[in-house]
Parts: sequence; structure tokens; C-alpha cells
Amino acid sequence: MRTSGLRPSLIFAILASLGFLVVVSWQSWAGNTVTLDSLLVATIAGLSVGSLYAISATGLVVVYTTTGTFNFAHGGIGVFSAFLYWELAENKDGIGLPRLFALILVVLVVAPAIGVFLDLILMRRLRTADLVVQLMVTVGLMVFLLTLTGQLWQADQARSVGFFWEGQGFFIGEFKVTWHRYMVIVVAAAIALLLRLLLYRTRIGVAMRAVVDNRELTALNGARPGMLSSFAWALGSSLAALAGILIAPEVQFSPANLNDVMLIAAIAAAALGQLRSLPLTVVGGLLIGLLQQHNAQWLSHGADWPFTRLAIAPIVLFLVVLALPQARLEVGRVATNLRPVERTTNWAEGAFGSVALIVVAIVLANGWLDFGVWDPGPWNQIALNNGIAAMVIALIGLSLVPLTGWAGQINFAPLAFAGFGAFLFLKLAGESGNALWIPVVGLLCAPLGAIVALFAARLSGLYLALLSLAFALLMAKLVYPHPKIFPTHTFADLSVGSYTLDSRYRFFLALIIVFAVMMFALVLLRRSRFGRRWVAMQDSQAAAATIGVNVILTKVIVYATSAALAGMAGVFWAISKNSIDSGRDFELLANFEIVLLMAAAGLAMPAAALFLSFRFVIEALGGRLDEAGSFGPLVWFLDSFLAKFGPGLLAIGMVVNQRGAVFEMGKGFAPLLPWRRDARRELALERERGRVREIGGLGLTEPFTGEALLEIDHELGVVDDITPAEGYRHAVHPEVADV
Amino acid sequence: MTTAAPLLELRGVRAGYGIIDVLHGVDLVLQPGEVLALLGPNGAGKSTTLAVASGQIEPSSGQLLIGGREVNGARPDALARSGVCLVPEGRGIFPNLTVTENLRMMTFAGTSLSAIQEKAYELFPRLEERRRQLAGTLSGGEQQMLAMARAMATDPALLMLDELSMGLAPIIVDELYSQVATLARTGLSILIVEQFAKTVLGVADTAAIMLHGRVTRTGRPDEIAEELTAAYLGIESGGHQ
Amino acid sequence: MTEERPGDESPRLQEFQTQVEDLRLSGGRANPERAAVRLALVLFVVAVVIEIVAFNGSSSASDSRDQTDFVILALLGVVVALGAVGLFIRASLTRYFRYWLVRLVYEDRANTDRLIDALRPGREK
Amino acid sequence: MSEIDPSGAAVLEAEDITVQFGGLRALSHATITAHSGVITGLIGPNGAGKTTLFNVITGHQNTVTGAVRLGGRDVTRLGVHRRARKGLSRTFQKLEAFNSLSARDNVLVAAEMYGAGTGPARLADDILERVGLADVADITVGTLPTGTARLVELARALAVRPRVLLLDEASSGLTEEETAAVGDLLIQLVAEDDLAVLLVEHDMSFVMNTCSQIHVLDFGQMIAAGSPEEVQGNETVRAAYLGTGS
Repeated sequence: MRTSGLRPSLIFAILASLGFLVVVSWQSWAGNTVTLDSLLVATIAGLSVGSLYAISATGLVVVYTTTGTFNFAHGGIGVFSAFLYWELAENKDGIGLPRLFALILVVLVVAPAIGVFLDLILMRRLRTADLVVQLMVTVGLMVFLLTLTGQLWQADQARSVGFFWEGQGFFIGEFKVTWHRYMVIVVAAAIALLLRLLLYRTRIGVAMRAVVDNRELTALNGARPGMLSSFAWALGSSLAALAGILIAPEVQFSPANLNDVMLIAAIAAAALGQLRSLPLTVVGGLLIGLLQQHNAQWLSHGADWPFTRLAIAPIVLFLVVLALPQARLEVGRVATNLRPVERTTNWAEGAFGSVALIVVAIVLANGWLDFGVWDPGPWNQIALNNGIAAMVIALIGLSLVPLTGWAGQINFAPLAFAGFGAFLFLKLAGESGNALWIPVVGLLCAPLGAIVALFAARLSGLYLALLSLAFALLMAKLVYPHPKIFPTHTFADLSVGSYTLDSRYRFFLALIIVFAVMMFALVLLRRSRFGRRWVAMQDSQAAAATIGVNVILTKVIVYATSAALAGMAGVFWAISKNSIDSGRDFELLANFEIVLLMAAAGLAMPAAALFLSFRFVIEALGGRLDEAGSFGPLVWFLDSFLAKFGPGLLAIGMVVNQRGAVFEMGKGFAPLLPWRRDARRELALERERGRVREIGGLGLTEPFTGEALLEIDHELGVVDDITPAEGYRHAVHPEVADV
Repeated sequence: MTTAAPLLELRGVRAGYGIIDVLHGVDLVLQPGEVLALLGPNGAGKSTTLAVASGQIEPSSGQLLIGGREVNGARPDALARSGVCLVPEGRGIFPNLTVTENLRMMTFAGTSLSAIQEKAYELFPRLEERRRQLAGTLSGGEQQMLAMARAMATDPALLMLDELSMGLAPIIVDELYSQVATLARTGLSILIVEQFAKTVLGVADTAAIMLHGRVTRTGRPDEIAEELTAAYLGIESGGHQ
Repeated sequence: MTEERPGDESPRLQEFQTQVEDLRLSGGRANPERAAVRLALVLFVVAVVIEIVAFNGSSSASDSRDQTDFVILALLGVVVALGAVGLFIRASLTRYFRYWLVRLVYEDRANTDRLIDALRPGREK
Repeated sequence: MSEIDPSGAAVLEAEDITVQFGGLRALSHATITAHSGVITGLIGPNGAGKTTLFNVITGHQNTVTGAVRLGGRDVTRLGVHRRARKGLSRTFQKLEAFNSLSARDNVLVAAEMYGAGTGPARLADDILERVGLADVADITVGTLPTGTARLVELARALAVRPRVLLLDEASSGLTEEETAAVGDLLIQLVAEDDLAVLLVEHDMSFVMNTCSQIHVLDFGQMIAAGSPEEVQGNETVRAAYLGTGS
């Protein structure tokens, strides 16, 4: 179990990558002649871009080591800064600051301020939080920053950031290399040097490294941990901003694209440095830059492999994560009460909920409810499409419940699994749309989950999340865009025998029923021995092993289950969209949104998946209100604010509400049900403990002491001084003397 | 001016980790200039008491008073800068920093690096030879000397030592404790948590025994010794209930 | 106890004393209401902001239906303000009442003890 | 050293165990045995290597030298769960209960590993009854007080029907009454089920009252073994605990 060195899975992955490289190179070779000059130019370009990745990744690592928070919003901060820089320096209608001045203003003033602000209001509370919460909050912040940038600077407008020195440069043979690129390399080298000096020669730098060793001891030496973490955030944001601004001229300048480029490369480079070593991180950044630029130089991005350049960082990430040593079984972790204490739903409640859901959906869709003043009427095609989209996403979200909610395996790639289901269905059912193939698709998806589980089984926590991220990206950038996978086919309507779900209404009803059945099945599964075992494994892997649970096998089973659920959901997903747009449907942000909303709602509860319909409900509501007229500010609030910023804000809100909204509601609600005696007793126990803590020391649970009495009198304002002259105690409270 | 308040006082302190309560009402007083030995078996709550006194764990009820002032909720770094120095259990050093860098970490309390270096190297010349070495590669005794250097060099007002002798050879333990005795003679107030009771009792003015999260007995060291053996080996309470 | 004590007037101890006096304290877990008091203050500020926004909006709205929206917003602001005041009063007084209650419990116990003592036959003269 | 009751062969033998953490030798050539029907205690000062030895026995920790045998079979190369299935069960020093499950489910998870149908459920209820947890069976363990949660951990360890039970600091977090109750329960279990119990403990009166055989570990080495009286009178043991005089 604890073998080190090269593992079979790693060897397999390396060989597969190499073979893949050969195949892709063979098929996509652009036919450019290889000369010394062209090699040199690609290398300089690679070093330049790589330097920027290195700068960005360094910021990520500094923040992670010093504060323990892995910042998925790192790229988002860079994106926001780059757009701010554009506004200050490049916008023709803007204030038109000189480039250098704008650069300094953004990198040295605005970005650090953002970093410190984030640290003060959010990140400090996260240090002791559950990993899922940590990840969700920073991912939520990323989504929020990207939305904000997109709203402030309309994302659909094309704009660009110019090179420094207006693209002038120095010719190598027939190729021009811009001064900008040389400058970037010089700047990166200077930053590396400065960081080295900072971290090894100054007190605050040494303290930042000391925190990695032993956080408590750092405080015991008198270093202010709060200041250290603020400084790290300021530094990290600054580096993100610098990288974002300097890389902007090299890429398509849109929030999502810039974030993709920066974030994934930074994560991969940081992973190569095992999230600790800055020199290795820099090497990682340069390596990715070089690979990308040589890829761009020598391969054509024609039909078969359109996005190989974007796949390089994920491939590096994937290999690095696989090469990491075995995560040890955790023993001796201090048990705290922070982990979600989950409340199980009994089967009757689950059945009731499922039936109620179906009834409500039918009543609403047919418009059988008349509110008197307002008769909504039956749903039109738009409303039905909204409902379908909502239920499809909810169905995919259900697949996360056993995997992440119960077994604690973080998965950022639900759509990658769903896409595989869609692909299988296309191959198996073809034109017929025969629904009987759906269970078969589920069965065939399970092995994919099992394979991912074999890669993931050794990992835990953050690295597992990164692996799933790499998996999502590999599927999105390499596999699915291949024209053989999703040819421009449209999916046929679903049919069972001769009955075809040819109207949107029928399809919607079918979806509701499928969802309700799945939800009920999950409620039953949670109460089965499998569900118990998975939850037990998440609570303590070490303890689960000591009662005889085979941890690896259990993980394989739960991954397979989740993949099967996601694959079946993927069939409905594809059919609801009629066709798959392989370039956009599997985007990271789409994956993130599902995981974020699930987490904000409460990953452990199947019913929480309904929460994923949030955005569609908001939009539908906004539309309805708009039709009804008048409600101006409210419509704006729903449409422009809640629907767009909601997912990010909800996830950020997990800083406070760590267990998820549905959990909190359930916690308040369950004790009200007459048959939930257990919930009432738990509530009573919790309250009792809180109260005993509060007043235990004051003399209610122990005999009163003179000091306690004096303290009470002091609090009540009856005496002024809590340490009165000797003898006062006994004079005022003679009874106490013999206590 | 009032009569001097105790330098450190715990009144009915309850505290613990997460949901686990370790201290069930600890009362403890350390007078200025006194050396107090806190003894007791594993798991009695000695280290937790130090964690409370240094601000690492906040009491869930009760009071922590330092210099007569209630400081419940004070941050450990703030207490450290004002002169409360805890050398924690299991080597209070940063293994991945060099010796010099470890000494640099001690400058947060206000002493300059050169002053700390001078004093540390004077007391433990071995450290100077190793100043570029990573602290994690030092021997156990050298690591503990490095940790002790902070106590010697940063001029604390209250020094707390947790299991100084753990895993060290007796000769080195003696050497370390002779330094502690030197410190005690300068009038420094010291709270020592130890298992090697005999060594400590030679240095201490007062001793306290801790059992099950409470201080059960306080007295002069020679009075305590017998009871201590019983507490460690369960002799007195032997026989079935 | 054994050695001569340099005394409490030693400069280091004096300095230590002032440094400890200067410590800024968060109040600690013993005073959980402090957060609620702060929240109440924040809420009150929010309420004031809502009122200003509503006032501003209603005076510029031409349509009476739009004005209704702002009236509703203003009512919301009033509700928030009332809530904030309630929270503030509750949180700032809870601590006091808790101590008061404990004091009553103590006196009650002491009285009971005295009563029992007085009724004990041995005490009768 | 007194000989152990020779009627039962050692059901657990950990022989010549050495563990190295970097440059630090946590255990050197330590040997310990546990016999059916006997409660064996393992004591020693802080940092002596007791929990490390437990981790070696259960497979959470690799060794440099030595072998672990269960019922005479070498299990040194088996993973944690394989050893568990051979009848080795343990509790942890820092509480490792399944916090988000109810007390009954905690026990049931373990019982289900070794039975199907209604068997596990009945077994779980029996054990909860026996440990005195029937009253809180439906409560989520995360909301229970520490002492009760420790009992849940003990109940879970019993639900795998172990032949060898390792208890790491079973009494920490328990009140004195609860500690005494656990001691009585252990004595009863050992007598009735022919279980071998090995316990690490810092509460010496608990050790002296319940154990019939005690091993003492110091600096990773076994320095003494014997009955409680022998260990209490042993000079080496006293020196290990109290330190050599200065």
C-alpha cells in the first residue's frame, strides 16, 4: 500500500502521455521547417510566457504555505487587475495613464489592497475550516471576480492590451521577438531574486517560512500571524496582478480565457513544486511555457486536436499529482466538531418528498394553481426549457452526493463524467433514442469512475481536488473536442418502446420523475450498509480501516456509483440540449458552478440538488415579474445581481454557513416533526453543553467562591474594584469565608 | 502601589480542544521570581495549562490573569511580545530553518539579532559552529539548546518550559537544567512542566501536582515527592475499588 | 522562597506590567454577546442606508407604481432598523441579566442554608 | 519476571519491532505479547513509543525490523483492514469515532463487515446495551460528550468480534466513574469472551486495577514487564518516570 517510487499507475500514465504526444504530433504536425532560429524564437517565447506562469505560481505558493489556503481565486485577482490596468492605461475613452504608471499603481497599490481586504474579511476565518469549505469559498470568489469583471467591462466586447514598446523588438533571423518578451524574462528573474532575498534575509520573510514549519511556535515567538497572512495575501495578489497584466497581450483578452490560462498553469507549476518549493515552482512555470510555445510553433491546431495547447498545463498537473507520494492514513487528528454533522432522512420522509416534488411540478407546469389576483397559467416553451435545464443540472448534481457529500472525495469534474454518458448513449442508442439504453450507459460509466478512483485512491484532500480538476480539463480540452467523439449530431428524442417524449412537457415530466426516483434511491442508499460505510470512511479513514473496511475498494465502489449516476444524468443533459457543443459545454466554470451550488446547499443531502435549479428559478421569476410590469428594482436585483453573482456569493457565504443551507434548514426543521425524537434530543444536548460552558464557572455547578461572587458584583456594578483591599471579601461576604 | 499581584494566575480555568475538555477548573498561582514545577502523569492537562497560559487556547470559562490583569482572549503573539515565553514540548524550533534563521525568529520580542546571536553563542558555543545548518539536522540536545536560547536571550518576564528533557540523555538534561537554575537566580519567574520530577524538584521553589485536569496539591518540593510517586505509579490508590 | 527575590520593583517586571496593561483584548469567549452588539450596529447603519436610497429613489420616480416599490423598500429599511434595535437591547442586556440571575441564585442558596442552620435543633438555646 | 498464565498461547506477538522516523528511533527491538483472557498494560513516559507500537501492530506504521503475529500467523505485510478481519481491533488516543453517524450506526458499520441480514443489527444493539449506550443509540456521535463518544468507539471496536483488542488511552476524557465502569466492563469481557486486551494508559490506578500483566516502555525499549506489584517496585521503572537525580 505504501510503495514509493514509480507506481504502475504512474508508469502507465507517463507511457500513455508519451504515446499520446507522438500520435498528436504525428497527426497535427504543421510542417514548419525546423531551423536554429525558429527553435530559438520558440524557446524565448516559451521562457517569456513561462516566466509569467512562474510569477503567478509563486504567488499561489507563497499564499498557500503561509496561510494554508489554496487560492483558486488567484487567477481571478489577476484577471480583475488586468482589466483595471486596461481601463487605466489602454482604454481609448478612459483616463489614459502612462502604461508604466498604471502598471505600478495596479501591481503595487490596488492588488495588494485587494489581497489584504480579502484576508481580513474572508480568508482568516478559513484556516481551521474544512477543506471542502476552503476550496468552495476561494472557487466562489473566483467565480465572483470573473462575473464582476465581466459585468464592469462587458465581456462580449473585443478589447486588447498592447505590448510595452508597441510591439517593437529584435530580429532573430527572420523572426521578430518583442522587447516585451525580453523584459518579461528580466522582470521575472528580478522578482525571483527579490523573493529569495525577502524569504531568506528579512525577518518577515523568515517568519513566513517559519509558519510552514510550525504555526503555533511562530506566534509563541511573537510574530503576528495576522500580519503575516495579510502580507502573504498582498504579495500573492500583487504577483497575480503582474502576471495577469503582462500576459494579457499574449492571449485572447476575456475574463474566462485569461483566468483559464493563468490559473491552470499556475496550479500545475505549483503542484510540481509540491506547493512548497519555489525553485521547482519556477521550473514548472518555465516548463509549461516552453511546451506551450513549442506546441504553438510546430503543431497546427486543425480539425482533430484543436485545443492541445490548452491541455499542456492539465497534463503536467495530472502527471505531477500522480507522481506524488502516498498520502498517509491520518491518525491522531484532533477531533473537532467542525465537520458537518449530518442528519439522515428516513425512507418515509424521502418517499413523501419525492412524491411531493412530482405533484408540485405537474401542478405548476400545467398552471392548475390560480392565485386569484394572478393566474400563472400553463408553462410556455421558455418556462419548460428553463425547468428542463434546471432538472438536468440537479440530476448531475445528485451524482456528487455519494461521492463528495458522503465519502468526502472532492470532485470538480461532474460534467466530464456526464459527457462520457452522453457519448456512450450516442454510440449505443444512435438515432433511436431508446431509453432502455440508459441503464446500460450507467453500467458502462461505472468502470470510468473506477479507473479514476484507482488514480485518486492514494490521494486525499487538496491533491484529490487538483486531480479531478486535471481530469475535467483533459476531457474538456483533449478528448471531447475530437471530432470522432461528438460529431455534429443532434440527439434524438427519448423513447420507451413506441412512446416518444417528443414534447418539452413530456420530457420535463419524465425528468422530474427520474429525479424524484433517483433522490429516493439515494435516501435509501444512505441508509444502507454502503452509505454508512462511505460516511464512516469520510469521518475517519484510519478508524474505518481498523474495523476491516478496505478503503481502496470502498473508494472504487463510490466513484463507480457516482460515475454511473453522472453518466445517466449526462444522457438527459445531452438530449435536453439537442446537441453537445464540445468546445464550451465542458468548461471548467460550468463544472465549478455545479459543485459550488451543491456545496452551498449541503453536499450530504440529496434534496440539496434541487438547489442547483436556483439560477433558472431566479431567471424565470425575473422574467415573470418583468412581464407583469412595474417591479423595476426587484427585476434588476434578480436578473442582474442574484442570478449572476448568486453562485459566487453563496459559496463565499460558506465562510459563515459552513454546513450548507439545506442542512441548516433541516436542522431547524427536523425537531419540529413529531416522529423525530432523535433530532430533538440532539438539539437539547447541544443547548445543554453550550449553557454549562457559559455559566459553569460562576458557581451554579460548583460551590460559590469569594472570587466568583466578587466578579459577579463587579459585573453588576455593585463594587468597583475586583481586587479590593485585603479583608473586604470577608467583611462583605462573611458566609464565603467558610466555603 | 498595591502589593504585587501574582505574575501568573489561573482561576477555575476550563479549557480543551474542540469538544474535548481537558482542564476541569484549574487554579494555579505563580508569584514573581518564583520557580514553580507542575508535575503529573501523562494526559493530566499540564501542557494544556501551558497552552492556556501562553494564550494558545482560550479558557471556555474561568480567568487567566497575568500580572494581575485578566487577559482571557489575548493572542499568543501579543503575550509573547510582552514577555511571556513558552518553550513548547518536543523542541521549540523550526526544523527547516537554519540556526541563524531560528535566532532571527526570536527578534520579534524586540531584541536585536546580533544581541541574540552573541548571547546564544556564548551560552551554547556548539550552536555557532552549526549556524548555517538546518535546525532539523541538529542533535536532540542541540535543538533543545537552540530553543532554550530564546529563553536566555530575549529577556522574558515569565518563562514556561514544557518537557524540556523529553527524549534527551540524562547528561544533556542536567546541562539544560543548570542553565535553568542560572536563569532562576536572576529573578526570572519560571513555570516548568516535567516528567523527570527529581531533576525539576531540585530547581523549583514550589511544586504542584496535576491529576485529571485539576491541580490537586501544591506545596514545597520535598513535601510533594512521595505523593508524586504514588500519582505516577498508582501505588496509593492500588487495590480494587 | 529560597533565593533573595530581586523584588517586584525590578525594571523588567515594571516594564512587563505596562506591556500587559497595554494588551488589546478581544473580550474572549466569555462575552459572546459582543458580536451580536456589533452586528446590531452594522444592521442599523444598513437600515439608514436603505432609507436614504429609498428616499432618493422615491423623489426621483415619476411613475406612482415605481414609487410603491420604493415605499416597500423604505418599509423594509424600517423593519431592519427595528430588528437592529431589538438585537442591540437584547445583546447588551443579556450579560447583565445573567450575572444578576446568578447573584440571585447565590443569595437564595445562602438564605436557604441560613434557614436550615437556624432550624437545626442543636442550635436552639 | 513472572510467567504469564501458560494455558493460552500468545494470540498477539509483536517481536523485535524497530521504527525509525528520520533520524529518530521511536522503537528499538521492542517485543510485546498479549494472551487470551488477559488484560495486558503498556505504560511508559511521554514519547516512549507506546502509540507507535500500537500503530505497528495494527498496520498504520511500517517497521524496520521485526514481525507481528496474530494467532501464530505472520501479518507483518498485511494492510490495516486485513489485520482487522483477522480479529484485531483498536481504539485511538485521539478520538476517532464516526462523528456524523449515530451511535448505533457507528457500531453497525463495524458489525456489518462480518455478517449479513438482521445479525449485525442485533449484535449492534447487544453491544450498545452492554456498554451502556442503549439510551443514546440514535444520537449523532458528534453531538455526544467526549466520554460517551469514547464508549461508542469501544463499542465499535467490540462489534468486529475481535480476538485482540487494543485500547489507546481508553480513559482519557472520561470521568472517574466512567473510567471505573470501563475497567469493570473490560474485566467482564475478558473473562466471558476469552478476549486478549492490550491497553496503553496513563491513569495508573486504572492500569494497576485492571491489568494482570504490565509492560514498561522507555526511549523505545522495553525496560520491564511483570505483575502490577513487580512493576511498581521496579527501580528502573521509577527512574524512568521520575528521572535520575541531579
